[in-house]
Amino acid sequence: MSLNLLYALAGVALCGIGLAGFLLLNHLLRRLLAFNLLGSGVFLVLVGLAQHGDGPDPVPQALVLTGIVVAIAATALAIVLIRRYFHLTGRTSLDTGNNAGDGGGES
Amino acid sequence: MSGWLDGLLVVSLLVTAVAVLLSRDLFRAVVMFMAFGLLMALAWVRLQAQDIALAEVAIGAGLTGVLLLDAVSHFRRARPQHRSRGTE
Amino acid sequence: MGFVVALAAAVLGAAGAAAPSELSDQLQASLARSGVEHPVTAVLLNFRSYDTLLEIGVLVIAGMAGISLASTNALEDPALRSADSLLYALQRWFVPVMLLLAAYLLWAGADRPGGAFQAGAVLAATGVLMRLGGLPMAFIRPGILLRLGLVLGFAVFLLVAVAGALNGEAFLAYPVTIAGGLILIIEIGLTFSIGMILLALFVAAPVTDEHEPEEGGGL
Amino acid sequence: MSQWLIAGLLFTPLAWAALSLLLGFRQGRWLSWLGMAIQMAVSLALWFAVMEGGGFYYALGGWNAPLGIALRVDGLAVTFVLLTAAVGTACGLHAGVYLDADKPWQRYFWPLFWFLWAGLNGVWLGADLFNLYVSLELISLSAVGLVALGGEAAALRAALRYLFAALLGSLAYLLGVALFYGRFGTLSLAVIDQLLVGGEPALIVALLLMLAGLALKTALFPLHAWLPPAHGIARSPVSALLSGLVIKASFYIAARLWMELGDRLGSPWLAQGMGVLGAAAVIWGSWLAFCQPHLKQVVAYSSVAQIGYLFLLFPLTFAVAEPVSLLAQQGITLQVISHALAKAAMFLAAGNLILSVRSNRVKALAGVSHFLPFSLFSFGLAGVSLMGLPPTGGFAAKWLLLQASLASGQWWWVVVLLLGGVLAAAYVFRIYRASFLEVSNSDDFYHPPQSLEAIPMILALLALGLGLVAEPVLSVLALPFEVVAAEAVHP
Repeated sequence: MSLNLLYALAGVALCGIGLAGFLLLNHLLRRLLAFNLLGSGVFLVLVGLAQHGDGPDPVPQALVLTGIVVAIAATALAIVLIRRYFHLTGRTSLDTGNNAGDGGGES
Repeated sequence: MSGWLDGLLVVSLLVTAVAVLLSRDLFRAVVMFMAFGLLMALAWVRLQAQDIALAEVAIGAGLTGVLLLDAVSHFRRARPQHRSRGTE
Repeated sequence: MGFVVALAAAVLGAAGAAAPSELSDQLQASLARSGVEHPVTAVLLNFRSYDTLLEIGVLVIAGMAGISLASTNALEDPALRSADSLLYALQRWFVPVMLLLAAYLLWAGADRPGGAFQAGAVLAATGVLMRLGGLPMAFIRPGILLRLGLVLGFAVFLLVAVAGALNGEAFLAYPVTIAGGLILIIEIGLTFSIGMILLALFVAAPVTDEHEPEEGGGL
Repeated sequence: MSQWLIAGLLFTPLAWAALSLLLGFRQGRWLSWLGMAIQMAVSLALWFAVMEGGGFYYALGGWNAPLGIALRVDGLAVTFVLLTAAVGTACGLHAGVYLDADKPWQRYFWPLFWFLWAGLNGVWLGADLFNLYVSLELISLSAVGLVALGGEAAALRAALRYLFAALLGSLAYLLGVALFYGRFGTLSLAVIDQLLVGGEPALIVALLLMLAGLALKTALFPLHAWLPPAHGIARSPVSALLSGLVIKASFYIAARLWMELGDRLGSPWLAQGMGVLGAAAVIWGSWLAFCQPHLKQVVAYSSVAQIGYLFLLFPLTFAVAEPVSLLAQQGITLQVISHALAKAAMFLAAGNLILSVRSNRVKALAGVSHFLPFSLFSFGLAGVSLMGLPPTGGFAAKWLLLQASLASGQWWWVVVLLLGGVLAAAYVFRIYRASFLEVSNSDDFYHPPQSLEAIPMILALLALGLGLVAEPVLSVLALPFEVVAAEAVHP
């Protein structure tokens, strides 16, 4: 098994760990952590799988750089929303049963 | 090549990842996540992706970690206050 | 877990069947005309620059969300004002070093690993350090200047992109002779804005518990 | 000429996003009206250009497909660009009047609006798997920002749910992209189409991942739970954008993948399975729409139902004769267009009604028929299109799908089409009945400005008229497709 493939498979395992965490955890920050793990797994697969042949392939590396920036943008947006949500409700998870909040509309 | 070193790195990556999700303490989870970011950077170096390694250290482990730590400490500071309010 | 097994099988299958693509040959052939020597930078800022342009847009959205939901007063957190003398001494040394590092990374991007993103992140980290040390950071107030800083890099990138189109070429096309210079200009703008956005997210995010923020009350 | 148009199309939304960030809401409104006029003109001109000259690839930065990013400018893409211009302009005009300009956070509405528009155009024209991912993220993050705007707890909750669903969907899609890149070493959909020979298991997994992620982002049953809160809680012009356009973007990518690669990577099980989920969405979504106590939730669940029809594309184009497949594609295209127009009209009209009675509850609508007959009429007109009664666009779409179902021997979808129409009628009439209830002396209604009432009416009339011009619209769709298909992918 080549070096790259080893890391690609590690990426697969990370995807599994991240996905499990994403689906099973309720705490919003923990979910965010799981999302980041899942993202890292995907990036590892992307680079590890692509680098067959001779030498590193710059294209997936550039894609992953883009992906990392998108991921931190999403993470930062989520943190802002989570903090604000916590500030207003004191809650750190979304599952609070069907409270009236769902239907409250405008004005 | 030192194949066992890569094996060790992969194993510690996975163990850290699991530890991030299983840590009972949120603060610890974030610290583990930053450690995970550093290990990821090592993995990128092994994959001859120095650019990503740099970005991972700076953005993945560094800034994401700082943002998360900041949020966690915010939660901690505010918790007692909200608990009393949460009884309504 | 079935998901992991299926995915691992897919990865192995794809790796086993992987066909050598002509992409890397094309990349090597075109590298000389991209204006930079480092292939990753060439892909990011020339060959696939549209991705990068949109990605900066995503980052601007996050920065915007940060400053829109933050309350102004949180920027004047007195707890962070009381300067720790050790931290203060540290940052007197660290800040210039980190600024230098950012400049180096920016400049290095042309022919070796480094570039706007890493440099911007280091810039932001410097800002975080300054804030922890209690330096006044009036420029990060959610005013017009902050918003200008947020979009500056994006705007520079966009202007270069449309200049190509006005020149009669494709959107985002750079003339070969000045491609290197244009990429450097874009990178400088991006470094500044990326640093600014990331810093704004860190500094502007806190919402203190003491007061009701002025935004998002009733409705 | 087309070169300039494309540059204008890509440049304007991004530039307007940057400029409007520097301005307040009111100044941004003036600026945005100008931008919408430009976008509308450019989109129309591009549409006519493609109609005459056929489709083409546009190499961004002058770098051709595998190395650079090429945009695929064909009949379908420019039709959706035009649709986006129409619905976007309507929502933008409505928002300019509807939103409370005095709230400080509204200044962020315009930048988010324009980023959303840029992302949508990126998706319609995209032919590069990774660029589609970035465009999708641009759309998701700006849409989440728009939902969260204002920052009240319920909106934040909905926005967070939406954000997490969207992020998971994007990563699943990206994982599929990684597998495709690992196998073929390219991101260009056209090149992959050329290289792909048969159904390798690895690639089937990749396609499944991508379709699953996109289905989550499109809110296909049973992955729809995030949609009603987000679309219900957002301000009405935002809801109209989200329901009319945003969810179509991820479906569009799924459909493009299926049409290009589905014949080799798909299977009857997958095709029928997607169809069954779509059918379940139609029935279940309509039923829930009927049960909702809040007006905008009714409209939001109606979106869940209407999305269901779109997924009939999968069974109706898999392993069927070419003319039948074409019929189904045309039907789905019409359904996307007519739903975008009708649902935007419905949300905008619902916004007017809510503004008038100052409540989101269906029961509160009693007596509103006297005061806002115009908005109520727009609501009903859009409803007629959702029901699929002639001569609306919804009818034309369903008629085509009906024919495709019968011609391919899949009669069971006919049942879904008919039942869905009846259920749609039920929830639309429920709103009507509530509005025509006579209540004693309640003249405490606010009357929104005329312009707010006119915009949903225009959209509803467009949805209605679509049925009458379906033939020419579809011929334009089909013609450039041939041109593009005949054109070889450049090396």
